[in-house]
Amino acid sequence: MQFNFNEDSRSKFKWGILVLLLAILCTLPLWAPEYFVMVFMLIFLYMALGQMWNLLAGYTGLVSLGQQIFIGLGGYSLAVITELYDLPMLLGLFVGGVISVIFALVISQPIFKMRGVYFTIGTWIAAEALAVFFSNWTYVRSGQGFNITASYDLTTVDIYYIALVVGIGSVALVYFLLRSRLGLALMAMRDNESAAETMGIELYKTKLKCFLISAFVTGVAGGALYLSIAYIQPFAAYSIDWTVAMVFMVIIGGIGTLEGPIIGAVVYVVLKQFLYDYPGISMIILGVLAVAIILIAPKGIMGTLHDRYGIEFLSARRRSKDVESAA
Amino acid sequence: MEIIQSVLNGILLGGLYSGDLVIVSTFLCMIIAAQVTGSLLLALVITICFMAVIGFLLQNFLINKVLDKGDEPPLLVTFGVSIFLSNVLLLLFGADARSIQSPITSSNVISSNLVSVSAVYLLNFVVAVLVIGALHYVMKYTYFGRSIRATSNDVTAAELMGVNTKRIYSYTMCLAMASAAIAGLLVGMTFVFYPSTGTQYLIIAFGVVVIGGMGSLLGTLVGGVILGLAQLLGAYFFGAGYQLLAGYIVLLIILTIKPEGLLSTAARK
Amino acid sequence: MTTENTMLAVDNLNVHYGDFKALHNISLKISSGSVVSIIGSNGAGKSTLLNTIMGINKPSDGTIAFFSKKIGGMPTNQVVAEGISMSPEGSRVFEKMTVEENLLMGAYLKQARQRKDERLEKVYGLFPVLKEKREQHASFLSGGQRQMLAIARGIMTGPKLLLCDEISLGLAPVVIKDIYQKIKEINREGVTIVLVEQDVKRSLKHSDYSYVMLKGKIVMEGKSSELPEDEVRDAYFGVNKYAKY
Amino acid sequence: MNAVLKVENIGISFGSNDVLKSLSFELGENEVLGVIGPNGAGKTVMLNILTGILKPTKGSIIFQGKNITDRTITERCRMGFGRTFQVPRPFEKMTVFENVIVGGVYGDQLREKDAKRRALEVTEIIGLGDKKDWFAGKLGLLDRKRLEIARALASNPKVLLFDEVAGGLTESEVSDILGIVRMVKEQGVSVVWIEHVLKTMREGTDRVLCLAEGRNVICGLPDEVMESKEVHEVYLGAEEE
Repeated sequence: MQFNFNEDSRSKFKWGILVLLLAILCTLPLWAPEYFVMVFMLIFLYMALGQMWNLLAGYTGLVSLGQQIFIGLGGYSLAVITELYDLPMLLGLFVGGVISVIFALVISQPIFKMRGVYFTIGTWIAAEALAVFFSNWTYVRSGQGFNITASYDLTTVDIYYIALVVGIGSVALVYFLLRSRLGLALMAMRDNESAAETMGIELYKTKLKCFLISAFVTGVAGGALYLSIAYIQPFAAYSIDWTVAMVFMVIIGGIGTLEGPIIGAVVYVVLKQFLYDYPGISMIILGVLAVAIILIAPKGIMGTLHDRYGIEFLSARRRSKDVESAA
Repeated sequence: MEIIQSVLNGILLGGLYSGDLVIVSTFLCMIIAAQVTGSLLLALVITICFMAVIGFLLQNFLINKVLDKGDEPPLLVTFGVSIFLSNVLLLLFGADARSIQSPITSSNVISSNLVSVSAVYLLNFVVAVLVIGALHYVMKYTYFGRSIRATSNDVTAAELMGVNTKRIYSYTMCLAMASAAIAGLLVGMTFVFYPSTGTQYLIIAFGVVVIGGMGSLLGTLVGGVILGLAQLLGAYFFGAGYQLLAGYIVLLIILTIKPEGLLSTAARK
Repeated sequence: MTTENTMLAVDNLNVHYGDFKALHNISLKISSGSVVSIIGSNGAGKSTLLNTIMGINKPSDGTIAFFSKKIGGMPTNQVVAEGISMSPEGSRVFEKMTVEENLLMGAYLKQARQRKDERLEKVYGLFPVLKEKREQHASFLSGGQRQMLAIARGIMTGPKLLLCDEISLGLAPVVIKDIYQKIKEINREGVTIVLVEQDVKRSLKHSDYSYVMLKGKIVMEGKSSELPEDEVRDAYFGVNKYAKY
Repeated sequence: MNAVLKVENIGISFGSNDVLKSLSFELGENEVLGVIGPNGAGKTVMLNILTGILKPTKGSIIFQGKNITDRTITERCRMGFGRTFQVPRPFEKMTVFENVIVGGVYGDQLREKDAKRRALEVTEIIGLGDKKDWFAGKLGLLDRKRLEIARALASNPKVLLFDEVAGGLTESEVSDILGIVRMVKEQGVSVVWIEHVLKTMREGTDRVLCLAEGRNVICGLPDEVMESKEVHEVYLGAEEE
């Protein structure tokens, strides 16, 4: 069939582009200037953060303002593992993810009892409480914090590859999640929670799974971020600014879409780097941009493109013809 | 005896916690006082007017436009604007810690071996009671206040009474910002503050409202007292560093067991 | 009906909810001082019609004229200021406010504020039970008392036209009788009344003129005393010659 | 009659307001039971109790001999309850096909591969075959209603609960829906169908139950019920003294 042939060649073309893109990104440090590599490293890390916030807010309706909890836990795990115990840096990243999951599991009990805006504020308060607690906890050197010396041995390129794995990994993770059984439930919940529930989807379980997944990835990404920052201190690690960045990225890019956080991360990081010497101004522009986008295109860049033109780059669609040809 | 002191301070502190965007007002107030008027009282009046106008504009031209687009857009617009404002402040004044100086900040009203009450805390308490009293009067006995309550109760029914509800939202924001301005001055006189301190007060303000039950003015006062007490008792038993932590934990516990607030009307279904 | 004393004229009104066309070419006239009833089963579009007159729903096309002033699409608060008031379906009193505060909300508009004392006295005279309970929260009222409060609140705005949406819904017969008695008194004082009802007999009995609605259309109209009841019933259920709608 | 579903004396009150006072009925195997009643009779509340959104303050619901009064929404769905909503709630940013897969995967615990195959069949028989890759948000009202029924059917239900599926449709669309209901019945599914277009009820149901003020007024064959004095009184009002 002519139509099918076209579809096939189009999807081959798409995969070709993706592979090419991946190849460019993998070899980036070989030919691009270091500054460029550093910008892309940040884009990947922020992309991972955005994907995870989007997984919560965009699909399960859990609008969290406390994702910095996991960034802080990830960063501190890295610092403690490498500074206090002299263990390998990669173990630090992994432990950061695991501790984040454990902490997420513990606070999920009380925090899932809160609904809507109460959940939002509850997560934020939990993060602030952690900040205060860490600034008083002598084991983590209280307010003084750590110099993460492990990162001194790493070049930007090393961190770039870690970031690449985390960033591309997070996109792939969400993509395959959406293509899995769980993804079906996630998309259904995003579109209409009460209808999803009457179709037999267990809202609580699904939300918990996403909360734990996002805790893990955010924890690892947090550790990787602190590899590049190299100094951790409680009020910066547990600052709401992290989540504010995630919110901006996702809102600008398009909430509840796979591509939104990617676009958002590029816009956010590039704008911040471009106005690096004027940090206040970049935040002011971001504030204005966010408000403008909500007023003009409340569904963000991708959401609007999708609504108007049906555009999707990374499609997790289940197409009926796949079954027809298989049957 | 120190416990009595803690409790007393807690009660006084509690009166302070109300309103949001507090720090913006603090800065405005401070800068106007220092560079324009030289008088704190006049600066306060100017700040109140300015904040009220900002509140009106924000609600009327931004938030009202996205009200019918779901729960998240209004929240995010508010968010965007507050990021905008706090960064403008950061740009103008830098990230250094500041405090508002006036003769009242360092004196005590009562000084004895048993109990001492600082003048600032007493002032906080008096002003808080006055503001809450005034708000209570407005809400209960004026057409404006009743229309706010009616709108929050049933928007359509309020419209049927001839109320322009979107306008009411704007005026309500005005009122909220004006009280934030007052709180801002008190915060500035009581504590050292930075542009980023706003977060902390936002959380505390929210906590007070949650504990008190949404929309109940007496509740606001009670909520403030509970939080203030929690903080001071936390500081008393575990050391000064744990003051905020104790408050946050109490808030989280209350949110978990009773998300609608402690004093919310039992009639709510 | 003569056109001179027409108070409200609805002409070719259409209303959509998304894809769903709720009202089809509705035209009707309400003359000053009369009691007009709009009869129909639920889903017929009666409440939509009232809500559109009040500006809660927006018409897709057609006009609504009140004393020949076009009010279609006007915001609700302005419609109220023009002199139309509604007791909404399910009363919708302000539960967190006292009875008297509810009534004072009715006197919110400037022109109503000036005459608030006089009107308070009037509605307390009409509904003495509200005076008894004036300091209580509206959430403590019974269904019938809530309905009375909703009507009284509507009168506080000083309307020329009062729209009553299902004021007998879920009430005991004795209470309904009482409320209809009051409606008659209100009408006698010069307020024009529109009753929206599911109950055919009651509507015909208490009104001068009736419209019957079916699936968003007006399928029958006439003087209430002259409408044959079994034909109203056919129209109401959409059977026999009304099945085509 | 072999009852799939037995509702025994259920009642619910919100504060002091008894919305349902006492309601009992049985739904037979392969039966279409219509439920009518004026506004405020408690029809939608009844439906919400059956699907588990609301907990009744008294009474019990027996499904295939098991008491399910305390079961959650999801459990009931997996036991074989499907429903449609008064205002359709399709998953708008998913395709028709994907919408129906959700029914198979979560409502009937199928593997995704089997759910896809079933989704193909169901979209075909419900008449959405040529729109199966459309985004559900782009569908018109009739197709949205079709989709809701298809989604529910894909979960292999024993009982389907229809909340005004014919509301807001034109005459010819209503006859489409009637055809679908007949087809659903042929699949061996029992149906509880709330509707206020009485004529449709007369044509599409086996029995009709009339509710008023939170209790059952009369239950019987459609023609009997529609002609009965009780129903006329409920709708047209009793003779006033």
